[in-house]
Amino acid sequence: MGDRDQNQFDLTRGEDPQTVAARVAAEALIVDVDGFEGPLDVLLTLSRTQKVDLRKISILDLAQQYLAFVERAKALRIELAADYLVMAAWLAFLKSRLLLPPDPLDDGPSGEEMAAHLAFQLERLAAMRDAAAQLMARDQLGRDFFARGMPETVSKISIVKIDVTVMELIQAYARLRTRDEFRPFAMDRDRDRVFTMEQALDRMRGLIGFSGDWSDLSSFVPPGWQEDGLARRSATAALFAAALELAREGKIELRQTGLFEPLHLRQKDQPQ
Amino acid sequence: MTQHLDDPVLFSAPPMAEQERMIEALLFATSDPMTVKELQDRLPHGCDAAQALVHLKKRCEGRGVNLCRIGEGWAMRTAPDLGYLMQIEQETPRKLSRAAIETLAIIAYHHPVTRAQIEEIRGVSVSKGTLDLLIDMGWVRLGRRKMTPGRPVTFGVTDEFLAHFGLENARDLPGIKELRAAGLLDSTPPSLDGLDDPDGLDDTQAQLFDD
Amino acid sequence: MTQHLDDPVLFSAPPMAEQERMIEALLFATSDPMTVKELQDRLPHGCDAAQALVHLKKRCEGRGVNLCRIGEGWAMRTAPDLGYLMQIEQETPRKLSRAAIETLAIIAYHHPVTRAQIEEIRGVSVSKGTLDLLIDMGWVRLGRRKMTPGRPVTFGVTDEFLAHFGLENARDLPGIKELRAAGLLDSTPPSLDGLDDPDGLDDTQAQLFDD
Repeated sequence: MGDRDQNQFDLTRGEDPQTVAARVAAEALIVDVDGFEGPLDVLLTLSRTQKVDLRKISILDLAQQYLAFVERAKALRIELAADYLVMAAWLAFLKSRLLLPPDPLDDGPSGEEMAAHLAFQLERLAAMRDAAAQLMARDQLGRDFFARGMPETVSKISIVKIDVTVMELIQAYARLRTRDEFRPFAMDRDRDRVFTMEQALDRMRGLIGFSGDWSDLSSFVPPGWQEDGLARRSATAALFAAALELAREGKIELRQTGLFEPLHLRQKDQPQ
Repeated sequence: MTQHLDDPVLFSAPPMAEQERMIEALLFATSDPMTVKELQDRLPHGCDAAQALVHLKKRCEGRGVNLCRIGEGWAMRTAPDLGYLMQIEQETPRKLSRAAIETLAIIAYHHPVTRAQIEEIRGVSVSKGTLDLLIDMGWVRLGRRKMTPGRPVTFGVTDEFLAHFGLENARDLPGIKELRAAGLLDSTPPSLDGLDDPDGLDDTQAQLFDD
Repeated sequence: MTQHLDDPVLFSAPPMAEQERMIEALLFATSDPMTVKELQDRLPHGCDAAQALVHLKKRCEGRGVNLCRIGEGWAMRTAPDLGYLMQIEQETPRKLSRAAIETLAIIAYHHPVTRAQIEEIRGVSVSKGTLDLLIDMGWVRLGRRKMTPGRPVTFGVTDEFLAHFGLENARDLPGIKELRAAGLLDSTPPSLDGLDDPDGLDDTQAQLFDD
């Protein structure tokens, strides 16, 4: 902050930029202008040279200093950001407001009000800077005071309470057994000749990716199930059911050219 | 330790109460137990860490936090009798899937039963996850391998399962006939001769549970 | 919860000294602050966590480890005057830019504040990285949207921020009373009240801090 104030002084006092010392100062200024946090920051820095209470600061003087700063910066061919120039224009306007008698037809804020607001903004910014410094100077966790170095785990024991009653268990079993009772007698006896839908689904899912084009449903009947009539029928029925299931899931397309014609299926195009 | 006291010290050591306070803060903030030497090195010149530890230990007696010796070091630890406060028991009710209930029911009624038998009864394959879940819950356990080709493992229910359902014995589970008699089976199956044979099941149960 | 029913003392709470001991153990075990409610939930039935905290706070006074209020919670922290002993535990502080520190202070003192308000106070635009960083550090959080045109989001400080700077709450920020008295936490100078909309920050502040 001190260095910058110094450079600021050099600039606003208007020393000859042609001297070697001024050139060095100008070089430093280029860096320092980058270091400013916008036009309000420059104004705050400038206002410090007045060494008065920010509330009693002369905005007129400040405006003049700022305009001089912008002029000098331009003379030194320092690229100034647009907001610095906007501030310069606004301050020039404020200056004219403060110098000229108030226009009775203008119902906007008076020059004094605008000046008071600017002074307030500067004071507030300065106050926030002080507050920030005070905040950072406080005792800080991990620097001045410390939390427990080896926290013990306060564990949450999750007890999963399974919500099943003995009735549900019994009913589930009963459901299974009564389903058994409805099962056709023949199938119970010929279980090894029954191709289940699960088996059919497995087989179809495995094969469908490889047969690129339409293929006959009957071509999916596994080897060993074609000779025996009962087995073939069981496999065909299961595959048919599986085909319907896969079509429902949107995995395959089905096609049949006419009544009792062979049923063809193919993998559905993957969405792009 | 006493040599420090004999040292011609430029700055006199802090009073013992202050040293105790320092030890307390150090042991609180450190992430590992600290030895007397480590404590001594951290304290200002002329302090007596060992003595301060004695004082601190005494002060902590009967408190919620005690000074404990851990190996070569010292650490602050919550009093062991309050350990239960560090645990919160949360009950999360969980519904079992239909597959899990059915599998569990089959195991309960047919105990011990192989996976193939469970699949036979359910008519669909049993995922390993379902069995794992039931075993994890402590309701199903692995039983002896069956003396049939392949020597498949069998599954049975645990005492925990019985306790949960308030059963003395898996045989206490009602059979199909009783269920129907009690009106617990709403569907009346067509009476197919030879099928309506609840004895088969009961026999198996009788045999299998008397081990 | 069921453990309470098993307690031999069915409905009588443990003596206050015991409650204090429990609170001490709980707060010692964790490094994060716990609210009175969280403590209460951990204690056996009939305990008075708030009362026990008062006792514990008193007992810790002048000790190496103190009981501190942090936002809504309570935590044990080493006494700040002993920080110098803990060089080994000290974390290398994150170097914050001037812009970040100022932005943080503005958010803390003007909480909740919109980005436009921060920019108005600093006179420069707030780079997105600054707020991201502060949020990332866990010191700044998004607040409720403001009920003004565009419904801008607001920023506020977190309990973690309070914990880091050892503040009980945002009212304890250094110099905040003086700043408010001087009208420096308002959006307009005191003399210009009525010219601009005096509601904005002022009212919100009053509401937030006077609870």
